[in-house]
Amino acid sequence: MLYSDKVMDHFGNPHNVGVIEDADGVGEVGNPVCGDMMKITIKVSDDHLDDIKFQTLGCGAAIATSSVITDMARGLSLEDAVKITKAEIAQELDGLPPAKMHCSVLAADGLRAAVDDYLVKNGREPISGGPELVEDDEHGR
Amino acid sequence: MLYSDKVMDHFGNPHNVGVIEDADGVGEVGNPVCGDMMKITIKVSDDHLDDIKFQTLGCGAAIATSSVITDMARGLSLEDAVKITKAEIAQELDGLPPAKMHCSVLAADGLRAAVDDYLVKNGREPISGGPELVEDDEHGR
Amino acid sequence: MTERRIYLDNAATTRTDPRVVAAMEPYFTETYGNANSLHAEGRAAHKALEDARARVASAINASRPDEVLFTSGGTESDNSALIGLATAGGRTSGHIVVSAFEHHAVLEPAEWLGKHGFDVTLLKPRPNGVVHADDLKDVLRDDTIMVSVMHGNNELGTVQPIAELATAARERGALFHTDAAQTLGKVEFDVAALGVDAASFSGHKIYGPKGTGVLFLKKGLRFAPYLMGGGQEFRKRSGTQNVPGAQGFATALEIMAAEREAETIRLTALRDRFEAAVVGRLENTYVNGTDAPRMPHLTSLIVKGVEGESMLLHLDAKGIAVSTGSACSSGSLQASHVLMAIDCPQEIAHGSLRVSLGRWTTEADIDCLVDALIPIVERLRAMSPVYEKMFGASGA
Amino acid sequence: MTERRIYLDNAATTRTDPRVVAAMEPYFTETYGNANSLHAEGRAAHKALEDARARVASAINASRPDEVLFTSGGTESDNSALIGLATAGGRTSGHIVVSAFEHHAVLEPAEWLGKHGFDVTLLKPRPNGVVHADDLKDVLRDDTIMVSVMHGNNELGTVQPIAELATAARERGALFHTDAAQTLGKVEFDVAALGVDAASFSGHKIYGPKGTGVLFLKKGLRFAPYLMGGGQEFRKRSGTQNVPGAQGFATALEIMAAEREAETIRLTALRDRFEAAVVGRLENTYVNGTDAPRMPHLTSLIVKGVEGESMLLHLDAKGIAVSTGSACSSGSLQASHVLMAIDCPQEIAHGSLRVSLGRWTTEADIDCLVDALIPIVERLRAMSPVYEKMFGASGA
Ligand SMILES: Cc1ncc(COP(=O)(O)O)c(C=O)c1O
Ligand SMILES: Cc1ncc(COP(=O)(O)O)c(C=O)c1O
Repeated sequence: MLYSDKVMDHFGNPHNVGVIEDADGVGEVGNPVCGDMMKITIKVSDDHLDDIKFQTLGCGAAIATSSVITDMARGLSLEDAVKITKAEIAQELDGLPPAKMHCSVLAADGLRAAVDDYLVKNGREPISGGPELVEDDEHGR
Repeated sequence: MLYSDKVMDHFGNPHNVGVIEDADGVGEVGNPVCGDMMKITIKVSDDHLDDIKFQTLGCGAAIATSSVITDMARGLSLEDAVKITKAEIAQELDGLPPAKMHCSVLAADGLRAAVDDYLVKNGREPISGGPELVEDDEHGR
Repeated sequence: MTERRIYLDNAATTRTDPRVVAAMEPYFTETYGNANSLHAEGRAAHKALEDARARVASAINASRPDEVLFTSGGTESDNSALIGLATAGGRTSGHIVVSAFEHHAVLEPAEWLGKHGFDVTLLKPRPNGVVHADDLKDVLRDDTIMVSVMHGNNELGTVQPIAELATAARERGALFHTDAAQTLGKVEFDVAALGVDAASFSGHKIYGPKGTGVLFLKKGLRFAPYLMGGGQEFRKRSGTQNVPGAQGFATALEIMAAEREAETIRLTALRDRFEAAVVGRLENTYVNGTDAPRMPHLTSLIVKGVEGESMLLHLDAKGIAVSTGSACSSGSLQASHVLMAIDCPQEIAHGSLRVSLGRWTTEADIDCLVDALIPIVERLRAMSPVYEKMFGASGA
Repeated sequence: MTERRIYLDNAATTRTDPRVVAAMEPYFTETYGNANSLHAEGRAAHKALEDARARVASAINASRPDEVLFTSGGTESDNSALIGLATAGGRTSGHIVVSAFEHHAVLEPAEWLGKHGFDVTLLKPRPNGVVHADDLKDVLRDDTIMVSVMHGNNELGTVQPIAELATAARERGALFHTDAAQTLGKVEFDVAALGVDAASFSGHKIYGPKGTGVLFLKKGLRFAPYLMGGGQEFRKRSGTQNVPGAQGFATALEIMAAEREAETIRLTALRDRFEAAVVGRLENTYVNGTDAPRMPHLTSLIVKGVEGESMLLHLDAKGIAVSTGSACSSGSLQASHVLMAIDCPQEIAHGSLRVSLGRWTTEADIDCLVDALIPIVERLRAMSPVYEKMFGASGA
């Protein structure tokens, strides 16, 4: 199982680590039992992502996908942000080992949760349609 | 499967090879289908083995056991000659690989057959008691 | 790799000792015959093979050289022992006990047997990482045919009381196998004193060549060969024998034996130095199995609130090689089955780090590791969304 | 062995080419990591392993590198192919065809399958030493799941029409495996052109290291791993990978491929020279398989009225290494199962001699062999009690 150089770059020097103290939306996904936990905080203005930060407990792929999704999402409209797929995240990282594809799902889910949180807090309908479905065959083994 | 130096000596320079033309007794044992054939010719005087020669088609052990039994038997009384066992032959050769123990039986049987042939030709009872029994577990595999 | 590296993953594999490489060399290009051939080249190879066999037999105190079978590694030895002993003589049923924290090379054949008529019990070790003989006695049955418990656990470093376990098995008429891939050469291994019927060893864990192993199999046991064919290794393991490999294995084992006493002292001191430093300087960190007998060279660390692979990758970037969980389970999502077997809670099991010292490890290496590890853990904890919430109470 | 020796038993095993030894060397002491480890040492080992895999895949024209699985030898590859393909997905019955002159590494697993629910047909080769596709078609059935016919026979040197046989199997929905341990690198082997689903190779037959092998397994086939454990080799073959061995195998194969055309010409000429001389000068002597496609380097001689081992031992004393029957069956009383399969009468089958030339064989070696062999045969025939009676009619 080998990580691409891009994964290793993001893992070694992750972008946008931290918590936005006065965040407009917060997404928390994952489960310590699985070893992967992610928290995304966003600043929204004019339905666009003005700022985005993450905290992640997890493996190299979990951290790298978290980092890369913050880069990908910054500046996007909420609508476009929730459309980021696990495949796009993996591609942006020059691929992920099959056993680690679930990490890109975690990142996408974290972002959706943060956007939905913002919308619901503001009395609007959530738009993410819930967590992305994971096909079984991408679960390693 | 390794042969002792003694086996290799007898195989490389077998003793008493040949056929006694005016033999008193002839023993032929073995079966070309098994790959082992042996012929022993003996000269008898005063119920002792005066001379003994062999011809053998067979493996290294077949030739070495043939050679060594002619050495062992020369000069013995007929009675003592037929008592030579496969174990004694193997011992005289510093041992034989388990898969080759049957060759020492062939040599002993050849000698018995020659003695019996002499006795029967002279109107006497055979004394060898027939071929030595081979236990199964000595048959290699 | 031109930079200076610190290799602390000797439980995964070891560097082949140059003395072992030298010992193998003549058997590639000079004494290269097939050990089953009758001619001089074959006899020379045969002699080298039997010489290696006798040396291994003597090192483990086997009663005869032909109790030592050369295999392709620990995995083949384990598979052969489990399936070969269970199915010998056409047997198709019976009760088998294996410990729950065995290597997969034992667990998977046990599972295979479970699917093919046998009844398999997974025996849990105690939370200190040791399989207790009383616990074994509780699960032994009249129809138990075989017990397999590893000697040294590859993740925890804990050593099982093999003599006691083997006695318990024997008293109930069951055969006893132990996977000693991790302990060979590091902890005394005497097949007679331990009373085992079969034991598995691997060459590449003892500074020997990869692709070599040994199965000790007590004389007179019924056994169904696992690799079938030409009938080599006394008809118990087919395949043209790897003569350089056998010589390499024997030499590697002899070096281990000659250096064992001194190495035990040296490595234990290094390990203790590491453990004291890291537990002293890092909160929420502990070592598994500290109240159990352990191999001298292996530390199984639990660092709460971080994930093992992240520590591993950061250490690697600093030139230090360690592992997390067992090497083979990298890539699987589940926490290590070994840590689960000793009831390590899942949320902290992911923070396991295995540090395994070796022949060339120095005190400076250990100090480097500690100095590298601490800021890495602090950084990872700082970027965790839950560290404060879950573990913050206990200090910092 | 200080005297000058002439090694003509290259079908039993070969001397490891010094170029292969050199290629392995860095992977013992420098790039020594476990190919499954995540750290730099592991990644370097992984890279070396995958490099070797890609080179082997390209040499046999596999469509993807992961169709190449590294094993411990021809025996393991054969066992794994037969049992792994037959029992995949829990299958417990079906019809299997193997040729009657396979190596025991195929015959024994076939026999095992026969005892475990499968129906096994032994297909006889024709007396010229070739398995005919028409004969295969005659025994194929609707429930035939697998056919295994070797590429080059190790005793006779005859080459089977694998493409035709594989087509016949495929047309009836059966998988096709071939044991190509003897032909690899000597006869073109292109898995795509031949249309095989699986193929077995052995390193030590191609001037590579002992204890190495490859199983080619077409992508997408159901397969039950034979060695079970850590899940290496794409979960198809467990056990820490032998990286130096894999590099050695790949290098050995590349050398074979690069030199194959020239070697084929050179070895065929030497072989023909030997056969012409020996058949010309020795009565009651013939070569098996002369009207069949043969490997360039192997002569299977039948010398009537003598026993093979005796010839072998006398030649050995003169410094020449050859074999009789297959190396492994030395020590068995039965005539070779291969010669029986081609209806060679038992009383002459014992007089078989296998001469297999190699990379370092010279014309002088061949002439030496002929000059040594003739007086040996004459002497042995002279001391046979039956030679004149059985064969004397034909001259002398
Ligand atoms: C305890 C244990 N058993 C078995 C094995 C497998 O040995 P090998 O890699 O030689 O097949 C290993 C190492 O991977 C091990 O640590
Ligand atoms: C045709 C054939 N198949 C299989 C084998 C077994 O290969 P290995 O000795 O590498 O296990 C051999 C050689 O012994 C062989 O000649």
